[in-house]
Amino acid sequence: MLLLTCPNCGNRNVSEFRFGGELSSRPKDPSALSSTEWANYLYMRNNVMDAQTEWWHHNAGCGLWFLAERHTRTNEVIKTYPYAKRNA
Amino acid sequence: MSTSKTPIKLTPLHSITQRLGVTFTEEQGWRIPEVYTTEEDEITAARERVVLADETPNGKLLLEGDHAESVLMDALDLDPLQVNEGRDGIYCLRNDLFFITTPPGREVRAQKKLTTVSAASEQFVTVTEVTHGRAEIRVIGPASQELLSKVCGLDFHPAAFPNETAKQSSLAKTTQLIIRRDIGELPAFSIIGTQSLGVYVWDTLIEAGREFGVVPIGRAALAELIKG
Amino acid sequence: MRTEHDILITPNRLHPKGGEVIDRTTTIRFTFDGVEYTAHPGDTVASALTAAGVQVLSRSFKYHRPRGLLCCSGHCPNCLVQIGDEPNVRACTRPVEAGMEVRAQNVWPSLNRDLLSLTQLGSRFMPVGFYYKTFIRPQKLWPLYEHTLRHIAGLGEVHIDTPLGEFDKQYLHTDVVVAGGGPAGIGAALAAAEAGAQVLLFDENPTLGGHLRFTVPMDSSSPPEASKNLPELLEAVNHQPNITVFTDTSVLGWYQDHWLCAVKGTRLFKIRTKSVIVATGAYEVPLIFDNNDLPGVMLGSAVQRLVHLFGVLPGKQVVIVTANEDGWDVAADLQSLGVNVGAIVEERESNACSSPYRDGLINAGVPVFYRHIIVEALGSNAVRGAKITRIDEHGEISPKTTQSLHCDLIVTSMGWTPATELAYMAGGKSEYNEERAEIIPVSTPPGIYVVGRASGTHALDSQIAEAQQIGTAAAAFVGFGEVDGLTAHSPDISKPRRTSERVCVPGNKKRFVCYCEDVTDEDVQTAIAEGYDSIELLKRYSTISMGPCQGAMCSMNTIHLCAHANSSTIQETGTTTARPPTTPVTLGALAGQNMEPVQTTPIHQWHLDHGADMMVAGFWLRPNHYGDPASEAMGVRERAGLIDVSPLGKLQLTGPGVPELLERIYTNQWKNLPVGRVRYGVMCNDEGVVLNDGVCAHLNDETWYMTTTSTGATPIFEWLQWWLQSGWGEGIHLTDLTDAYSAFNLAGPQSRAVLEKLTDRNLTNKAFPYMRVRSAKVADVPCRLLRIGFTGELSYEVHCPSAYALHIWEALMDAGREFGIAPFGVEAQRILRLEKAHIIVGQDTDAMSDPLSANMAWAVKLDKPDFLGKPSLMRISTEGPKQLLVGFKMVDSDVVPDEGLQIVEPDADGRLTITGWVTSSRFSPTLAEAIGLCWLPPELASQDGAPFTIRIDGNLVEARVHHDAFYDPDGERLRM
Amino acid sequence: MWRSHELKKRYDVVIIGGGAHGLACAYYLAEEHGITDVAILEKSYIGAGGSGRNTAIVRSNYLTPEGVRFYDESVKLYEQLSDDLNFNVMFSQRGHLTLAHTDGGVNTMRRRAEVNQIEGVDSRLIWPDEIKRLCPYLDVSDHPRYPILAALYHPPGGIIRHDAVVWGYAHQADVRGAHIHQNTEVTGIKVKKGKVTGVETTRGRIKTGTVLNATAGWASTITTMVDIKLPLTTIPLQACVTEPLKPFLDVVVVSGSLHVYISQTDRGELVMGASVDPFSSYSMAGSLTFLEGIAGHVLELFPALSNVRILRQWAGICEMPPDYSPIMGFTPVNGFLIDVGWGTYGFKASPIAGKTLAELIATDKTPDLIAPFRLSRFEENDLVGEKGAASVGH
Repeated sequence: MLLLTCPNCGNRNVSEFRFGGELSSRPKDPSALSSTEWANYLYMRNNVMDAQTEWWHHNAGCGLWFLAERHTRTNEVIKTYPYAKRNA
Repeated sequence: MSTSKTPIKLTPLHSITQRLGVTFTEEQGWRIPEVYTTEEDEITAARERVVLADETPNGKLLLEGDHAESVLMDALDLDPLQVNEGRDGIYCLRNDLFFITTPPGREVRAQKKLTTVSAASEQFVTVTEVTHGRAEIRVIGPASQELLSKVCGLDFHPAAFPNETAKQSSLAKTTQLIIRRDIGELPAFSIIGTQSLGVYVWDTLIEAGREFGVVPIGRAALAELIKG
Repeated sequence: MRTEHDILITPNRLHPKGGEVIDRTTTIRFTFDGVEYTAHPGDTVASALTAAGVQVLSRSFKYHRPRGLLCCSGHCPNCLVQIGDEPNVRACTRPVEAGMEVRAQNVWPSLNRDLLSLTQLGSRFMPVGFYYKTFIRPQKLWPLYEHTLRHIAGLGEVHIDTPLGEFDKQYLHTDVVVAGGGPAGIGAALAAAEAGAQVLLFDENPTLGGHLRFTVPMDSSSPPEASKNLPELLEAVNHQPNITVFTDTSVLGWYQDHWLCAVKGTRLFKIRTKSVIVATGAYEVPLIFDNNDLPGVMLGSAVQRLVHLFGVLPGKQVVIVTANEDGWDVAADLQSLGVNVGAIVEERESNACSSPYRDGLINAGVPVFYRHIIVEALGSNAVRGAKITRIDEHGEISPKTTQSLHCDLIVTSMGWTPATELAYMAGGKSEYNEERAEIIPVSTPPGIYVVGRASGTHALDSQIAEAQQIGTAAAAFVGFGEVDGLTAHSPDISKPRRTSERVCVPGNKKRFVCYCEDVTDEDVQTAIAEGYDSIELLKRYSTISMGPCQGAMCSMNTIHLCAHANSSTIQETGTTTARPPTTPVTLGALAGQNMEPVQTTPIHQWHLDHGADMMVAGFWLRPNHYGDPASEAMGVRERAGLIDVSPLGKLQLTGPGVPELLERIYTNQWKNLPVGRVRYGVMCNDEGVVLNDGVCAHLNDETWYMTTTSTGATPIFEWLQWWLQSGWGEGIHLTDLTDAYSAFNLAGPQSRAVLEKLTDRNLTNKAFPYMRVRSAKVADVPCRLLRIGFTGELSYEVHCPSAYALHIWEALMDAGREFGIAPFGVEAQRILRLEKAHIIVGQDTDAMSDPLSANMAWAVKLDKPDFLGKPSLMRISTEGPKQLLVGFKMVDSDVVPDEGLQIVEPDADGRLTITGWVTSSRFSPTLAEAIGLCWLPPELASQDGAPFTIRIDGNLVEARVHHDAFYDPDGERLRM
Repeated sequence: MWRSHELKKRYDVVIIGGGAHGLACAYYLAEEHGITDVAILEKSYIGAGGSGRNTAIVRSNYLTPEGVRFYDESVKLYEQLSDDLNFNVMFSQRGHLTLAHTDGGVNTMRRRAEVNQIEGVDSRLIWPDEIKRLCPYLDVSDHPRYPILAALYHPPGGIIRHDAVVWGYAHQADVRGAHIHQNTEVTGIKVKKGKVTGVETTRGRIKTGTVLNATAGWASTITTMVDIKLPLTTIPLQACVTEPLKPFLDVVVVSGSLHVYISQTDRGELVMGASVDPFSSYSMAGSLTFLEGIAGHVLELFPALSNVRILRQWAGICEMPPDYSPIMGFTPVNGFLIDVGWGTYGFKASPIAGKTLAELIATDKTPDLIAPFRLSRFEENDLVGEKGAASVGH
């Protein structure tokens, strides 16, 4: 079972978390998008077989939503960090 | 125009303890079990095996906010260290969220103090009393770690889970706050989670603890244990 | 004085000797196929039966050939039996219990006279994969063929009344796990523990020691008494506090981040460790020759287990077929017990043999045949003899030199293959070591180590030396002490090779590669010739290694045959994927204690005590009704009713930023909602699909109190937490109060009268109008009152602190008695809300429904700058919905169409086109007619009274669109 | 059964993915349209992907009319496939039960039954007494947590020998001239002026004007080679098998809310699967969580199986589209076609997917049957209604 490091609680079994999908931020001004651009935001995914930045929620723990960088083929978690530190 | 019956607070485990034909008592407005079998047997079970105690009446507050720590310090005029070490029932769940537990009844005063201080601080801090929302089951005794390691994936070895620490994790497939607060030499863990799951968690712990001879204990035995 | 029946008079029981695991002082009885046998405590079913002279234990899967003990270590399928309710039990590892009922599997009429073995007569027509090439035509006969095939196949039985059994689990945390408690495993555990690491040592046998328990260790450097190591090793383990031993426990699998699973009887262990040392030894590899599956053909290690652990001798006249020192080892063992070793058939030249027992055996007159190999096992139900031939200079057998030897036991010791599945699951890589003729692990990921026979090291002194090094390395890896660079592992070339490259001896009868599936070497050639030439295709086509032994007995031989047939190297041929579990594990152990979370409201017991019929709603148990939902509904319409709605999601939002958040997550306006007001809101995702609905009350300046559906409570809490923590959380705090408040909906024309008896709060319309929230003391308890109406009557939702729930509920029931109050359940609530045409998210809507189509356009304010779902709802509003949710009545008002029925339009020739479906329908007791909600095309839904047809039991039944609420369309009763 | 060939420089059609879909398409191209200059490129052995890892269930009792019509054609093709391919694929139409444990679940089953009947597919709602007759080992008592209220009974549904479908199509495609290239991985796709011109592989370059992406799990990694993004998330799907038992389970049993699929093979093993993993990944390692979950749920339905032993677990990877329906046909890049998005329901569609895509390649027109599954539906916000049942109707 994958070990995920919650930025707040430390190493925990992945069964304590809920996967939030690859990072895709909501457009700042949705009304500026064409319907195709909006459909792409809603539905299209990179779905890489590589390192991917994604959301996780420590729902059985401290309730923190945070980001993780994980290699999707090996499940190796490179790092996890709070959303606030995404540009750090 | 109030009715004749004065309001009495019941814990979520009240119905299953009632079925065991237990003698009840009242403390701080709560009806709680005084004793299940005999005080001596319950104390022996706690000292030699493992017991469960319904401590739902303990007061519970949540303090939320980026500046919760500073408000907490001002309110309880403590120096910062103690706040993070979980002394005197204050546990840091997240840098913006503190859990404060008080003996039954003392939560009202604590909430007032915190509310007035946070208002004065002009910081945006929210104080919420959640005593009614949580069931609190305390697992006490030498076999408590082994019992809990049948239903929870955390490492309960003393080095990994020392006294006076709080961890939020999955227990019996439900979200629980687990606080280790030993009673003298006896390891003791408070399992605090949403009250509608109280009966389910209690029944699951009783079933998992059968091999260790787990029994419930009432107020009398618990008080005696705490006196030491 | 030992009485008659204390002395076991069974043909194969040896007189007592040291190292036995049986208690000869007591006798227990069990039955096998109805016949009673005796055993000693510690005997396995197989050892007891062998002691009594029973050789045939099962019948093979396809040809139903008689099968007897082969490996005696729980890896081959030959001793699978049914014990009571338990199918597929390995008799050679299951201890005997008094009164056990053991039965052979898949035989008819009996084990010894199994008529199904007649299938062998047609074996010419049943080559590998025959079922793909037969029974094709005529197609309609296939079900008949299949029925017979199914009833011939299968092994054990599942009895329909088997009790569920008691199972549980335990999490363990440690620094180092050692899988395998043989000399190498013990040595590594001791070294790691001495360095300070916490070690868990697992072994599948009842006691530690591995092969030391039953073999005189083959160690050319020191004389036989090297076996004294076992007591020393056990002593050291007992005195090492850092080691915890688990016997009778198999490590089933390695999973990501050193997460291991092990099983001991009915308990499953789930282990988080930092390092794993794989010391699981090796499987002895069977030789393939004519009739090699005959009962009485056994592996050398199997005979030594029977002799040393259980004092049982499986045969009196033995032929040893070997290519390594182990064969001579077994010969010396048996010779010392007075057994007549009829011959040693040694594949190698005499100068290649270095066994210390050779001279002793030859001096004792044991005939030795160098450069010889067995070509056939003679006998029909059990071994009666062996045919052997010379091996010529080209390594081929020369049939002219064939001679027969009389014997009742053929022991083969031709070599080993490392049992390293755990290391390969963890990402270990292997290579075929030409010199050792074994597939050996050459690289393992950090924290994974392999030691002992599992890494190709057979000599005891080398094993112990390696174990010391590896144990120290593992401890250093987890942080205890350091070790200078660990030399890359390579098997000890100085010690003699233990495995022959010869795996198959040609012949003219059947030679079995896979015992579980009855696959012969000819089948392998045929399959490869037909194009199934990769090791994976060969496995899937021939089903080799897909049976109970999962390749323990056949993988190595199959790789050799596959490489040979493709004339490629063993390395090029490769291996199939190693998968958990390493040994089969019961569903009960994997399931463990039943832990299915159930949520109950604080007054759950009251409901049960008052005859409530409970229903499952998400994780909650809720009263569906108290006997008669229709009269419960009428009670609310005419008098007053009380329903427990505690499962409602209840979220507290505080802070200056809340109004802006509500604007963004709801589809309607929230900024201007004054304190004391309550508003209904619909939440959508960015696709415009309805996620949830509920009310939100503005309690005081910066405190809001939001409700959601009961199944929506946790999902919406997590949904809001995400938006707050990903950018929209400025000045907002969110707390889940779902269980902090219990909620009771007091509904009906008399509800004000009932409530007035319990509170001083002014309940008049002026002071407390519809869609308002008030704090009030009710029966001396501080509560929140929300004047909202899902049922369409005057009603108050009383939210009280949960510990007071029973007090408040009973107070309301007592106060209401004079007005004829009665509790009502979810079913009555569904009737009442349907009479008002209120939708239920999740029943009337699904994962495609938007609010504009679901008759909630009034709640969607598209003029707001932005909110979740707006772009999609803008598009739907311009293009117009494809379907609309609308009320309907039946023309024949007594017909109530089931929910889920389809709305259809017949074309000219009667073909039906589906245009919509019924989401809700009930017979309304108040209106005395059937009412419902359904999806319809917009052009139909927009005309009040428009007719359409519902398909009910194949015929088309007329219904009409009905726009307004069925009951009190103007909502006057709500505002009484 | 199939020969190995040298990689030609040029093929009329290149199919990426040697599973049941790709091989079926090659077969129908030759059989029905005479197009035989076809290469099937498989990076491993044929059937190594989803085709060799699924729980081999065949059914057509879907929710939407377009879904039901599509899968029903597949069932009809399966019914004659042994004869067509002269290879017994052992299609066992033993009946398929989808259990409902809540009122919502019963309504959804009724919805599917009604749509099925209207579309001419044999499917009906049955109640606990008939469920018990069809499947005596099921626990139809009213234990609180997951009571079996009703079931959608679909007699034509059943199980099949999935590898045999792969080998049968491979053999017949090979006989008709298609070249099956195993151990040949596509590493790049050449596009000039919006049109496909060739593919690069580990064994050399091929010129072609038509490329079909018939991979499952890896579809996005192929489609990114032509700069197209898909609405797919790759996620593991696990399964396991028990030791062989005498026959006792004569129907396929599926539970919506318990996410369990279980059937007994002709050899007597129970093959069991569940819903997709809780998080996306390309790893096929498999987890203990899956084994624990499925064991608990299977015992909830079949309490008599607690002594039955699991022999082996494995995992494959699949792609879940937002509306639980495939994505087939044309893409913005001319000549680059897709047969992807098959989630947990791909194997049962192999024949009809192969047939309709062969027709599309041959005629350059989208057959009506698969029009609802076009890639452009996401831009046109015309998602398939199967999504409706999936998330709500458990």
